[in-house]
Amino acid sequence: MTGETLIALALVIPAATALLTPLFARHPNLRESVTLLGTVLLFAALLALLSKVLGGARPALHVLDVVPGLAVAFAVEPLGMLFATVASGLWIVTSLYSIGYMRANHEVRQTGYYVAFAAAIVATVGIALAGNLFTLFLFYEMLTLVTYPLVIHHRTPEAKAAGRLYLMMLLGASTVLLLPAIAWTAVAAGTLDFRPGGILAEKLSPTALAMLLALFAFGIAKAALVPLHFWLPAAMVAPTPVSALLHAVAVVKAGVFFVVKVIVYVFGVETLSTSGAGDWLVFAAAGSILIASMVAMTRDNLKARLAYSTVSQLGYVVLGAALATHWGIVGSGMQIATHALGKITLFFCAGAIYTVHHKTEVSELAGLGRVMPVTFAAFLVGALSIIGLPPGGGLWSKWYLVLGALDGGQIAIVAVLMISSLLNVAYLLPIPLRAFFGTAEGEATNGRAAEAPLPLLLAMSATSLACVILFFFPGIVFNPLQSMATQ
Amino acid sequence: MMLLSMLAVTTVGVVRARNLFAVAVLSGVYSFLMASVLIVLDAVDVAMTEATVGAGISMVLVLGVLHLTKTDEARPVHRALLPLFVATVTAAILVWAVSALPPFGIADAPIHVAGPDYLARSLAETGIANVVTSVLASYRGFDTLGETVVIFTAGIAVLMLLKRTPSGRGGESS
Amino acid sequence: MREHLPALQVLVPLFGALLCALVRRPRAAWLIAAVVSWIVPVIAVMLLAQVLGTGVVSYHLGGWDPSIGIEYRVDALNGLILVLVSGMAAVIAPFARRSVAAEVETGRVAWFYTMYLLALTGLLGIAITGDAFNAFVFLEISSLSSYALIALGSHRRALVAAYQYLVLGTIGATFYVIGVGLIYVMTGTLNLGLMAERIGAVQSTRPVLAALAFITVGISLKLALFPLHVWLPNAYAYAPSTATVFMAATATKVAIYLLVRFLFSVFGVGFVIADLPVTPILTVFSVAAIFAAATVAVFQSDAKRMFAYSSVAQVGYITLGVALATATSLKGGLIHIVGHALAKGGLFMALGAVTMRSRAFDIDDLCGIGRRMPLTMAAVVVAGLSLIGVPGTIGFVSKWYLVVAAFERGWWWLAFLIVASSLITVVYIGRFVEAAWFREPSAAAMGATEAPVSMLVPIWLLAVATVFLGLDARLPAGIAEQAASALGLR
Amino acid sequence: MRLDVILRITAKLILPMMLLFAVYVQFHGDYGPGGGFQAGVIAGATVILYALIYGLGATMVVVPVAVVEALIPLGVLVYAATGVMGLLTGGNFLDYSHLADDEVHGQEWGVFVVELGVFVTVASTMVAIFYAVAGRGRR
Amino acid sequence: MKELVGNLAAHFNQWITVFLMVSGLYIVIARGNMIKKLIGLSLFQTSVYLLYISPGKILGGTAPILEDGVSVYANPLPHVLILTAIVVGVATLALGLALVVRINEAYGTIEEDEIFERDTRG
Repeated sequence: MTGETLIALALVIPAATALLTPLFARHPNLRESVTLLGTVLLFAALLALLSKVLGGARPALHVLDVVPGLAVAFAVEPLGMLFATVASGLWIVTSLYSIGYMRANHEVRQTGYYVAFAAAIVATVGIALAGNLFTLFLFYEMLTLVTYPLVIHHRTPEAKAAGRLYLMMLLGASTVLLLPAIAWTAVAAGTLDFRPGGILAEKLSPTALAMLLALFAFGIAKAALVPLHFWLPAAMVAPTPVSALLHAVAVVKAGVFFVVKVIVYVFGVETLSTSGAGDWLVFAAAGSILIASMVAMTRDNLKARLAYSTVSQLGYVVLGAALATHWGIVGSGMQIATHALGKITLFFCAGAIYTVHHKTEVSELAGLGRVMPVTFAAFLVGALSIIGLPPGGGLWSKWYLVLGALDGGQIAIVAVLMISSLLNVAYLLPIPLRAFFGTAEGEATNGRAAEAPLPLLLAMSATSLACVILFFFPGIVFNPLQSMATQ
Repeated sequence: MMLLSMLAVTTVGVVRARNLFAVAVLSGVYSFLMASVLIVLDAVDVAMTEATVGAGISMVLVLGVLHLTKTDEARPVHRALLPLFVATVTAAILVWAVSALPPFGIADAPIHVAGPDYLARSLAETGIANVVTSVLASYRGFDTLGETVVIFTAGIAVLMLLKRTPSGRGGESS
Repeated sequence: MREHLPALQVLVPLFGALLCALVRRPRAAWLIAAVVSWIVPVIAVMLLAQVLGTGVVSYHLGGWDPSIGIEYRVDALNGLILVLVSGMAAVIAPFARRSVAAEVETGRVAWFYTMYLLALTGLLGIAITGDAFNAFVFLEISSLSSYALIALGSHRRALVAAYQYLVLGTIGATFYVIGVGLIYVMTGTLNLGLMAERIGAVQSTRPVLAALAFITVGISLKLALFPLHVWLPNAYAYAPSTATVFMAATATKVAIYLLVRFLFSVFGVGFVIADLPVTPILTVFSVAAIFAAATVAVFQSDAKRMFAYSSVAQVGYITLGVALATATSLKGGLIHIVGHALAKGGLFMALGAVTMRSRAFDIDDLCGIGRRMPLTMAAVVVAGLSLIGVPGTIGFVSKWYLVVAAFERGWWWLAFLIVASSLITVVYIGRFVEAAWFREPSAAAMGATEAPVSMLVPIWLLAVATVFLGLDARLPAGIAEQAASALGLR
Repeated sequence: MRLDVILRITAKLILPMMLLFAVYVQFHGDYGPGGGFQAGVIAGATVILYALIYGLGATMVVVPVAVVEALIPLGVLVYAATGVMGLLTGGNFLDYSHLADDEVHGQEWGVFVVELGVFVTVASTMVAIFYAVAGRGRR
Repeated sequence: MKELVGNLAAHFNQWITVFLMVSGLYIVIARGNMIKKLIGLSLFQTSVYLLYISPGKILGGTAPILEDGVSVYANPLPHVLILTAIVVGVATLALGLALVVRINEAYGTIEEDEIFERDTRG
């Protein structure tokens, strides 16, 4: 199959899933099997595409021109390919997990849930493979809109409040800051296409570049750069699988991916490093990392703590890109992948704990580890990976980020990375440790089934395993990124 | 000039009078004066129409409606500053503009020189001596069609508003 | 027959109106209106094709030369408007049958369609004519019929709304006539083309400048440019749904066309934009309209009023496109004319369907209506997204051009104002959508059932059109491009 | 009562003359001031006067409502149809030149018919409005 | 000052025209009585007639009805336009008055202030 067809398939398959699911609303088993089929097919298609890309091919697909200058077009490059593959791979796992979770918790509106989920994947793939700013923006907004119903899934007042915040922050930032940024780019560069080496070279003064970068960095609120991060903790009211895939992987990664993409293919690493227009962003990201980590320590609600940890981890990605050095880019690319695997594991565990024991607060977990060992083992692995300790793949992304910082001569940043790793240790490790060795005040198990249902266990062990694999074979992620960054 | 001044006076009367009957009658007077002014200006057709319409139809209509409603105007409660302002601004612009128009009655104003030469061609092309009629019905016949449609519109509109239709009358609901 | 298309464009609806007035049976009247509404767009499209193919089409009524008679003149600009107006009429026709039957008492239905067709005649006449005074006559035809249509609303406020519109509309029309008169006295012609030729000689004389002022103000009254919009909200809110849909989708657009025609063709871009401060003035009013009206819309409790105020705001975007007076900005303006006609038409149709099914107007009474009328409300969501300007809808395309035009001029602050304003749109659209979809159904909503097919089809036609044109706007953009270059904009 | 009699008799004398005058204004429009519109107004006024004197009922017998309301569009129809005739006889819309064998007479004919159309619409509209208002009055 | 007087002489009727127009406009905006408003409106429209007709006049000319021995006529075009304008004016007036009748029936008044206040009371 040609690259064009594969790209088309990668968009059509999840779309078809979204459209077919409602037809089987009456028969849950059929409905879920449709979803699973879609996930697997998509993953296969993306793997096929990945193999082409690793083979050096750069497939592209031009769909249509809205008007001259605004084209819906796709162009595959390693970073996006990586992002798409990770997302779709995790979609399989998450769907598996969802089935167990939604049924165990007797959630309402399951059909709508699966439809919106598939639609979100369409948007994510679109973002990952977009060939120009307009296409990327198109799917970026689509992602916001289709995930809104998932956020307000429970229709409770706080869910609606969170939903409103979610919409207003994401749409608001993207229309008020991002759209002008894109228009400005169009006027300045005369094109919106992503080109290796960027399209803005010699087009704008350093100050203008810095301003434009600011518009992008804050306009892409999905990147949750402090202070535009409030929507993320709020979005945690959604069912856990949603938090897991969308708000630990798809949505937020779409944000940081957008930032990296803009820095690499619109500004161009050269232009940015020579003009020094990215320096301020380095420090903004560093600040974001530290602040979010500190807030995370103060949160007792497990999902909230994980959310803030996400915010800080996203900071790494932006930071790496903002450094505008070879290793920085590689590091942030790897961070996207490793953090995705690590964080989704953690959310799976959180969901499992809630499903079985209806516990949501960290303080309630003491002693629970002895009841559900598998869950907390997985949690431990995920945590280690995120902190950047063996045997977690996170180690490598941190490593390359440090290299990037050193290349950029930013000693201060190296220090920041160290400190924040310590903070990570401080707010993540206690959870499994107390679970294993702490003593439960009162009865921890409330006498019910000890370990999580099978689908959940499968899901979390799969992802945690992936973390370990990435530790031993980082090349899977490293090589494509290396090839991209050396362009 | 005399007539024009009288026109002005009548207008003041219209503005000031509070009894609507008086206002109606005054506006009738106004129309007659206007008509005579128009005659002086050689616009006989217009004068005739203005007389029949302004002093005829309009007044009848107003009086008829007054018969259905009340006849005294209440004192406006709110201050009339904004209207005064709007009126003065409009007046200023207009005076500023018209005082630069070609002087009254000269033969070489643009509309006579550059304007269409109906007078020369009317008889030859339409055989109609009253040029107003020929322009009205032929040269700019489409305007007049539009004008007739306007009457038609107004007529149906008024019927629609005022005619009592016992709803669901057999012939119409069918 | 082909060479008579311009005349037929206006005659077909006119004869339709006459027939409606003669046969007084509601069903027959609707049939006539429908047939007419389906013929006119065909004519319009043929005309536009002719224009795009072989250039400007000129038709001499009565066979008299434009200098002494009346001329019909179609170019890319009003060709587009003709297609839009007649196309909307065609879409509205099927919707009208049930809606009018439900809202207008049987004895008056035939007259309703007479008025409706007369309004259509008037608007088409304004759009197609090349004669300043003829434009006034047809302006009055459309206005008088609109007043009557509004007055047919079920609530007594409809009468007052109609009266206010009548007074203001007449003032506007009279202002327009004064302006035209001044130009006529200075140039000795009423033909727009000849005016354009001769006005250069006298363009800086006081009467002509005053004429510009009077015409602009007069038309602004008709197109409801803030703060001359006071008549519009009540008129839209209390008129019968079909009338609201038609006016919202077409009336203001035609007025805007007339303004563009005078500013750019008659007075000329060089004069108006280069020598006079038209751009800043019009920009200020447009931006004021966008923000003020949108903000007011947020606080409306009546759904129809809310969208009426939104119309005032949306008109602001269009006039903004006119004000900036670059090829890009005018493209944005013209595409927004199309986009807004589609979106607002769809929204008001949906509201009309809701009114028919639930008899409710208040947003609070419409809670949970989405459960009962899912298809209708889904269309509302789509149209709403287009109003907001979400990428993938035509609303985005026009906004994009406006923002780009602002940047091209270096007015980055204006670009930010434009995008910021769409946030207010998010608020009131979101408010309505959330009420309709995510709240517990109210009593009125529970009683409602899904709209009939005859309404769903037109509603969805428009909704789909907003998305389709949002993904492929090359056709309108191309026509707008031609129009802009024909007007001498760069 | 006697007043009433006098009124009726004078009316008997005046009304025909008014109609006559209307007709004169109508046809003399080509050579002197006047035309369809003015004539229509006078004719309409005649009917209204008749109604004022002999009562609405009697008038509605002479000039039935249905007829009046039908005449309003008919007048316009006459006008527009004349235009279409021009279109069918090979000219443009409203081009009367080909209505008769030579152009000038064609124009004269066209103008004549068109003015007739105006007359009909104007007169009938006035009467119709009067009927409507009067019908409103008697409640 | 002198040229002002000269101007006044040359444009006297236009100045009057302006006065009529503006007073008509003033009535429309300032007054609350709906019938009075309409009368003002027709005043406003009527005054426009002069604006059109006056420039058409040529001193020493006659009405544009062709006859032998006369060479100077007034310009007929403005007359035609104004004939149309008059008709439009009366049509508007009729429609407006019809509305007023209905409003009077619905509200029992034709004073705008009272109507608004009755509406706000519901």
